[in-house]
Amino acid sequence: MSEKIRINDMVVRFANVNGTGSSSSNEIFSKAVFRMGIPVSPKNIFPSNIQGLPTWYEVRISGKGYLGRRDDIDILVGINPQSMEKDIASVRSNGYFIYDNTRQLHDDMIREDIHMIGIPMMQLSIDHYEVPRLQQLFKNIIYIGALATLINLDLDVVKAIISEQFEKKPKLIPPNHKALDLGANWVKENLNYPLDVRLEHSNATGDKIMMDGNAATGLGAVYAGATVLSWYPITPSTSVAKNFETFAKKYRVDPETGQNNFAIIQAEDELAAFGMAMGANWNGARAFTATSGAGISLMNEFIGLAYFAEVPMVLVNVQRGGPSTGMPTRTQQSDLLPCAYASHGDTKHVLLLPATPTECFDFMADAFDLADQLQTVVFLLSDLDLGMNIHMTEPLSWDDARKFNKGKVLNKEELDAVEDYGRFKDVDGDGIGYRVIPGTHPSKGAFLSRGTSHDPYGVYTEDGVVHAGEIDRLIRKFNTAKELVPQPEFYQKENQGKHAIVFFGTTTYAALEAMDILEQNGEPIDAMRLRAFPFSNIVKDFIDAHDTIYVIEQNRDAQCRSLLMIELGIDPTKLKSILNYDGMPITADAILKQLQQHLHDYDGLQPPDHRQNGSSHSLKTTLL
Amino acid sequence: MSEKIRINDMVVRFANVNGTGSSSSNEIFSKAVFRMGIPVSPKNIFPSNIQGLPTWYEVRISGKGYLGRRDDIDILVGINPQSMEKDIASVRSNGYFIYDNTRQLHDDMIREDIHMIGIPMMQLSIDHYEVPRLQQLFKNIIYIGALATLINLDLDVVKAIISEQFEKKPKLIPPNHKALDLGANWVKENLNYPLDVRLEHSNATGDKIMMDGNAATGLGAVYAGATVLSWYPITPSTSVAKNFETFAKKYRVDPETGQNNFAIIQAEDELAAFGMAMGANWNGARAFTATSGAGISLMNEFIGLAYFAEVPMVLVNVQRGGPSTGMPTRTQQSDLLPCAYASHGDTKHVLLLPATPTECFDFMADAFDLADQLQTVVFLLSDLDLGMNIHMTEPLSWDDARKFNKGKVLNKEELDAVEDYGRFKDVDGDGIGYRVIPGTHPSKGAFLSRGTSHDPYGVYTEDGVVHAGEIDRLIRKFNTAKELVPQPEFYQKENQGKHAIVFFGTTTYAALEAMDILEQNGEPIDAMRLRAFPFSNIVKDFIDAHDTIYVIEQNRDAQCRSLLMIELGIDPTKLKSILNYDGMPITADAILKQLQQHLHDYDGLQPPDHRQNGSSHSLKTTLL
Amino acid sequence: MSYIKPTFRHPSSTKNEAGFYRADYEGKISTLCAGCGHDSINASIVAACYEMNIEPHKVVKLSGIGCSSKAPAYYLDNSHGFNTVHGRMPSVATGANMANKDLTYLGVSGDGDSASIGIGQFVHVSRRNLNMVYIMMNNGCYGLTKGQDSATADVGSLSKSGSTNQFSPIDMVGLALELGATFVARSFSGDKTQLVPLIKAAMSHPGFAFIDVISPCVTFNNNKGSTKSYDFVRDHIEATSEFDFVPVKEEIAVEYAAGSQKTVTLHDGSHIQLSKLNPDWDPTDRSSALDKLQKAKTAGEILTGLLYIDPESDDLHSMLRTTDTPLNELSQDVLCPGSKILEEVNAGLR
Amino acid sequence: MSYIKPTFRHPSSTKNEAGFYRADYEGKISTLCAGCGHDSINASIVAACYEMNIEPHKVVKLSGIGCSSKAPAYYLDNSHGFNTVHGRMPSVATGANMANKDLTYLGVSGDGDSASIGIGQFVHVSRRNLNMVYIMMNNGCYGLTKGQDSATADVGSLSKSGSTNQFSPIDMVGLALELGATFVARSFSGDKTQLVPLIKAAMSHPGFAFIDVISPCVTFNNNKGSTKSYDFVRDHIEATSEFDFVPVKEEIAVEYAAGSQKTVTLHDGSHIQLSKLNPDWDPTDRSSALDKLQKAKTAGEILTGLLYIDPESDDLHSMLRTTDTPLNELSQDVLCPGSKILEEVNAGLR
Ligand SMILES: Cc1ncc(C[n+]2csc(CCOP(=O)(O)OP(=O)(O)O)c2C)c(N)n1
Ligand SMILES: Cc1ncc(C[n+]2csc(CCOP(=O)(O)OP(=O)(O)O)c2C)c(N)n1
Ligand code: SF4
Ligand code: SF4
Ligand SMILES: [Mg+2]
Ligand SMILES: [Mg+2]
Repeated sequence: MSEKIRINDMVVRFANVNGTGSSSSNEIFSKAVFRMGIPVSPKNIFPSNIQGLPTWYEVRISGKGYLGRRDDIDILVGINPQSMEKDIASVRSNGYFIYDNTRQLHDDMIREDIHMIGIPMMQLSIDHYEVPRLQQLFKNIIYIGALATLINLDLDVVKAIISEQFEKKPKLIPPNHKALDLGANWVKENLNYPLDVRLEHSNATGDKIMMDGNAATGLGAVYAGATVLSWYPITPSTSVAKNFETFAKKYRVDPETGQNNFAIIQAEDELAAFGMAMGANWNGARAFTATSGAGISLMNEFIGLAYFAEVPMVLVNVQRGGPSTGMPTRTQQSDLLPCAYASHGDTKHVLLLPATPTECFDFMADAFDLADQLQTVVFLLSDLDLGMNIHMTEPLSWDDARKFNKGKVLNKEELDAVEDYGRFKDVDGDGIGYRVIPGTHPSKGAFLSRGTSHDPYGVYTEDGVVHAGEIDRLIRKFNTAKELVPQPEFYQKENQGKHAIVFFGTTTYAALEAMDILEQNGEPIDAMRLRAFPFSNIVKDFIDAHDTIYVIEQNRDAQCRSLLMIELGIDPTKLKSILNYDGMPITADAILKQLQQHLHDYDGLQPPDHRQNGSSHSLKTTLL
Repeated sequence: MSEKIRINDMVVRFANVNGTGSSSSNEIFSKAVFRMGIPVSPKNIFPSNIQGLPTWYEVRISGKGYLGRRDDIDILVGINPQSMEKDIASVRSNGYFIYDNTRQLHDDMIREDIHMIGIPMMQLSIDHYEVPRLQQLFKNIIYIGALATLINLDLDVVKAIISEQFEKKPKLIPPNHKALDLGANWVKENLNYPLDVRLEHSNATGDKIMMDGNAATGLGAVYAGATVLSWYPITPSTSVAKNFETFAKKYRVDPETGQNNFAIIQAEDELAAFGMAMGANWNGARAFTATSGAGISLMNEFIGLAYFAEVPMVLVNVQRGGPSTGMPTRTQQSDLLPCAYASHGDTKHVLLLPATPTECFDFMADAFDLADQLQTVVFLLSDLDLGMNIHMTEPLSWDDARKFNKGKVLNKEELDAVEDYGRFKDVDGDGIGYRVIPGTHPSKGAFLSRGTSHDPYGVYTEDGVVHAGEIDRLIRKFNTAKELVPQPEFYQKENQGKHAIVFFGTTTYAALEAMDILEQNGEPIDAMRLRAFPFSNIVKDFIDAHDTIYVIEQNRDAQCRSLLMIELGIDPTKLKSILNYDGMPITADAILKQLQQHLHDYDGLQPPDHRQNGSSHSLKTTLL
Repeated sequence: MSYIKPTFRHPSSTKNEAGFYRADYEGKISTLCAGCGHDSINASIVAACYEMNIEPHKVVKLSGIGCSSKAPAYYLDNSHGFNTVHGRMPSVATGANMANKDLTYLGVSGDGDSASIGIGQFVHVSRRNLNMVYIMMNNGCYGLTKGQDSATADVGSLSKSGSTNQFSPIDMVGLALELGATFVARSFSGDKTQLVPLIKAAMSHPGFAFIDVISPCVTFNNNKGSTKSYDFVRDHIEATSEFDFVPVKEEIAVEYAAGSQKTVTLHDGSHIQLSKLNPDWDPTDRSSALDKLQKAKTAGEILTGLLYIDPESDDLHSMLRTTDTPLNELSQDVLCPGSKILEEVNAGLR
Repeated sequence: MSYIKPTFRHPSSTKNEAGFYRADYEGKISTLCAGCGHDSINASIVAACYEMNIEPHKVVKLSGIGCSSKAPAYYLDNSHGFNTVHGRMPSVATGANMANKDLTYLGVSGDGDSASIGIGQFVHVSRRNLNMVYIMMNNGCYGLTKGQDSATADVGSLSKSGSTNQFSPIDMVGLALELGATFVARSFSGDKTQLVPLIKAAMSHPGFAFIDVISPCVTFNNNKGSTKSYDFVRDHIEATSEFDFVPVKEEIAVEYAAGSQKTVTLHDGSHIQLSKLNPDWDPTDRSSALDKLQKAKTAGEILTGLLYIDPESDDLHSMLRTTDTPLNELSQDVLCPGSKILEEVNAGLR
């Protein structure tokens, strides 16, 4: 039952009950690993519930810098009796199960092929703290202390983090430090340590930061000059709004007057949230909303209005598991197609597809420029994994020389110089007309925005040919968008073979790891990361340059593959799917496995059977 | 300026002001032509307005039975000064412009290459009727009388129709007959008649009927046993609800108690309309809603719920011109993709695509069976042209031996016999579980329907693999649907060539006419009419059997073509588009012209330039 | 037949204090039915803006969808406007107002637009006390979709489709009062003497100002008529089951003194009973307003006038403490924290 | 930590008149926070149904989305239910009810679900007088999304995110009264002596019966606490800016006599003032109810009890004159006019 020592390469999973304060201590653990210079990638797997249900916190630690999930769990810290049986089963052979032995473990639970490590966590807490609710809180710190000792996590680093966290409540620091020591000391006194899987200080994190995507998105909006946010609470997008509020209160309150250089409205629903942000954008401010799941469906009517009335609009969609209310606390990329063509009638929208919190920041700032330039709805398509988990990511940067690009807006003087102003006249041939902000000019440039058919002057028409001309112009504008949006990223100097993988957003980590493994196996594969829709010619060229494209995405219906067919006219038989839609971020393993299957028996039409992560998932083969 | 005599082959267009009572008299005209045994196809081209704006009523009369539009107008009855200039311009060379010369026509208006026929319509009316509002009403009948004489429309037939129409208000008959005679006699006394384009009694209408699609849809729902209708007014679907109400009041009131065997609720909006109908279906009644345009967008959240909670639901979408509020009184087929994949997350829905009022009736009845069998949302995708215009169509028929197919529903006894009931257990391998209607059994079979993830028993789960298994089952169910839905229609005994056209719904008339012309030219083309989504293997086989497929549809984005690619994996380069989206029904001419263009210079990706009807439409070439 | 309908162009060509002619406040020629109450309201809006000396381009016009919501096209052609979607005007108005607190926001809506699909936004915009004028052109029916009952239609009224309305009407004035709206009034479309000052007062009110304006629909109003010739037309319509004939009618104008009552005969011969608040009515007492309203209802009267105003009204901007400069005018310097701050942020995340 | 929480299984094992044990009315083990007011209401629902001798399968449970809307899982396991989407329960209830008038429709919702996103459906279901019980579990916040203010939150209350609510709360009881609802009541989650009879009365009422139940959220209630240890926890939460710790709390139970008042201390030490209607209160007078409500509000009291009932209430089915047989039981014979009629229809269309 012993194996060779593994350094900075493990998956630790905490199994807790939600509402017991565990996720903050588990996050301290992740941060401490990061502070040791070791790349780390935590995933908070929480229920759609406030208290009492199982919740997990999974931490991938990888000296090589792999930030995707990995399936085999090395260490499971199992605090939750409800899920314990499953938790124990989920540990890899020879792995470690750490539990609270304040109450004895039932014999049935014992697995011979793993290490079962009992620590009297609750007992220690009861012995040292009086108030029951504090006993519970500190138990969470106690197990961190114990684990730290077991895997060589630097306790001083953990303590420093706690001190920083409670900087403004210093009286909380000593009891927390004490709890850490309680756990650490108990291990030192009672167990062999460190384990075979363990940590070592490293410098593999560079100048990277740890941040969640929703915080980065909220901050990006502040940097982009957004002044109006209207929103309605929904997981997992709520924290975009919360973060915008936090940052705005920090950086946008007039120091002299104490007045706010921003306005945030919690709307009565998502329809109103969209309407408000759209109204503000229409009136020349920068405004946005953020939503998820059902919120997108509810906004469909308004999305069509913004599209056809050509109002700039930024809409953050932090995707969760669908369909319907679905898995609200799990991740998916299943709103691609519904967002690309949201609303009835013929519509097409711009989607930005960030893969890291840094890109959330950058793309959010870009989104406002693009919305203003293109006078249309720009979606930032994030997801729960990206938005709510903290990620090791490039530091944020801002070029102070950068100027907000407000697109084609005429001021009074410019308007005076225009002969025959028409809101939708395509004078530049790019499909984009000139806006005038209300209040600009006493006698020129006013128009009545509308969702009904209009001519190039914005005047109501029932002339179908004029209408068709206007919606043709919208296609022209969409073509303009192709070159303005973030272009794809490539990972090879030049194309190396006939096969390639295509991915976007949060499948990136696992895709990069899979590529690395393939490369190590002497089978390097070309790769392209999509960063926006519509797709530019570069995307088409890359696909044309390969015989087979494996599109990796986290939805059932291969939505990105559909978009590639529809918009670029790619032959479907050339586009093969690697899918995952069990709500958990995809693993490199799952990618490699499906790739393997494809190479053997793929019919080109329907995705292959194995569409979820994990070897232990005995999903029965479905007859697609 | 004279040409050879043309019998039973003309396009007559009436140009009126809306709110003046013209459309009822124009409809009388159409019906009279039909009664003469001549195929006729009227289109009411009305504004989104109640009074005072231009409205047209265009009647295609074709002894050959062509029911599509044709562009060259032979006779224009121009009653509307607002549109007169355009109206005169729209008449084909050598055609006829008939106008009210009570006020003299301006010299500018006169076209030398057409016949300008002035008739003192208003003067005749003023001379014979006292009350101003009646003068206006009878003017409409006067011009029908005049026109009848000019083209040999049988005046007795017209009179008979009027007598029937006013059967319950007999005092209205004589003044209307008198008005007819006034017009007819004035022509007889003052003009040469008949014109070179004229009518002759025929027997080309067989046992056909004249009916609008929305009436047929409403009646279909009555026949299918729908008992609950919840709806919200919106053009052009409003008359589906109105007709259901009319028919239900006729056929569904208990003769003894006077009580209603139905319930109709005008909801507060489309969200509520959907929710009500869904709730009724969930509770074992047959229920539906009907909407258009924005209504579909607003229902997106609920559509996803019905999909994932697997509640039978019938949703009629009478499509209008999009995007947004768009052209609410014009026709398009631009909700195909938005309906097929409505709602966030991965969803797929069943669409029925009727082409005639008869099919509206049949498919509406089928829709309820399919919804119950498949336990999902079934869309009836009609459009304004089909729904609101009267069409010459096959008589309606109903097999009295037909039994409502309520799908898999367990009653108390069946439930007692089931060992381990689970709402979503796929015991038959077709992806469809067994429903239990509330109230069935005191202790078995109850479940809590939900939009959140659930296991096969309907119990809430956050296990992603279970969730993935359930949404895989939904794909299995969707595959089951393929063979249950109406199958495509073919027009050739066997395939004749490498090219084929594919169409559906209201492009059918024009497509058939185009085929006829091609056949006459010795270039017959294969054809398939799609009647439902998802597409069955028959659809794929037909496409596979041809090199090039021309997909004819009335939207900008070639939505049906997209569905064919996505669902059948057809190579996009093989699918070429013939499009029209100016809000008017497509013409055979437009189809032939685009076909011609394709044969020359089509790149396979984007639709060709000429995407609207009509040679006079000088739409500037867009840079797609 | 609106194209022969006289426009509102007033003979007077006097400039107002802001330097504008009355014509500068007018819009496109109306395409509403001749005699439609909504057009009378449009005229009052023009008059009020002219008299208020508002610069036309400092007004933002908003609406939803309906005959009433087409109105913004028919006044203030030099103002920007947004004809939004059905029932959602308030949210767009809210956002627009947030972007620029210095303009005047004038929303119009119908009773279908406000009391059915839009009731949620109505409730919440009034709760937020958004600084805007909200005129509901109330005809008890859905004009544009051809006469269905709206939620403000009276019990037992017969819509043109022949079915009797069974549901008790929503009194939007009562609702606004219950919701804490800070300016609540009612008037009649044809009563310009009352309506113009009300609109002016509403525009001056620093918060949400709601005016319910009874505005007869000449085409689809909900009561059986009585005049002979009208019956003939109705017979015609019933027989053809086409509502495609709209006889040309005249605007209904009324004038009556404060404190008095007035019976108004609608186009189809039916009557409504208007009752104007006394000149000495104290409009700052919400519960007496509710009470008075209740009593008028019981008496079958439609109470008109300014029922309630909160003189201390705090609008949404003051609740949110937004800066005095319109948000859409703030410069990048003020808005963007810049790269140095970002370095600090990064540092905090390591 | 609900899995160790006792269920509602009552020691009594007496059958009721319908032949069911109390346990037959229970549901799955609750996953709400320990001490959540919603669970107290669930217990009252179980009690009421048991005492009413309702057959469990003759009840349909409905809800929207929220902690409160999860409740149907925790009672009446032998009843069908529909956990719909956020704010749209009333429409689904309306349809279900139309399909089968013979079942009892019991809807629960939250204040977010009802007063924000769902206010439109609330207004209209009450206007239609749908025969259903509508219980709003009112905690003044959005529990499930972690404590944002709802539209019923009191002015000035501090939500856990730290911002002060500026908007005046919507009083759903006042609104329902203004809208003409036919049964309007309010209670407190922990007051079973009052709540159980109210639920029973509501179930007996042949129309829309609304009960606003104040139901403290132990986790995100909106007031600053005072007990020492609680402060410590709050500090902890503020510092980590994670609301992931929910101390286990006890249900708040209260009992007080009709006509009396009661101060209730919430979990965080803050207080609310309940005031129970007198036993001789006449609940058939809508305007005195409105008046009484207004006065209690001014006095800072939360009025509880059955404020108003219309004993002559006509529900939607009677307004629509639907047949006595549930629509979902009508046979094809009755529903389908058959081929002969169709021939007549065809004939009329030639
Ligand atoms: C989402 C949506 N549903 C339905 C419609 C159709 N529609 C247009 S106007 C209208 C009702 C208008 O009634 P009201 O607001 O009272 O205005 P009025 O025409 O009576 O002035 C409706 C239902 C629409 N445009 N959008
Ligand atoms: C359309 C939509 N928007 C937002 C959400 C997210 N959401 C879930 S519950 C909830 C609020 C619940 O508040 P309330 O109804 O008061 O219930 P409570 O949890 O307080 O009992 C929200 C906003 C959702 N599920 N659906
Ligand atoms: S239909 Fe009625 S509301 Fe609409 S314009 Fe005509 S009169 Fe006015
Ligand atoms: S968060 Fe509040 S409302 Fe939700 S279960 Fe917990 S205590 Fe109840
Ligand atoms: Mg109206
Ligand atoms: Mg709540």
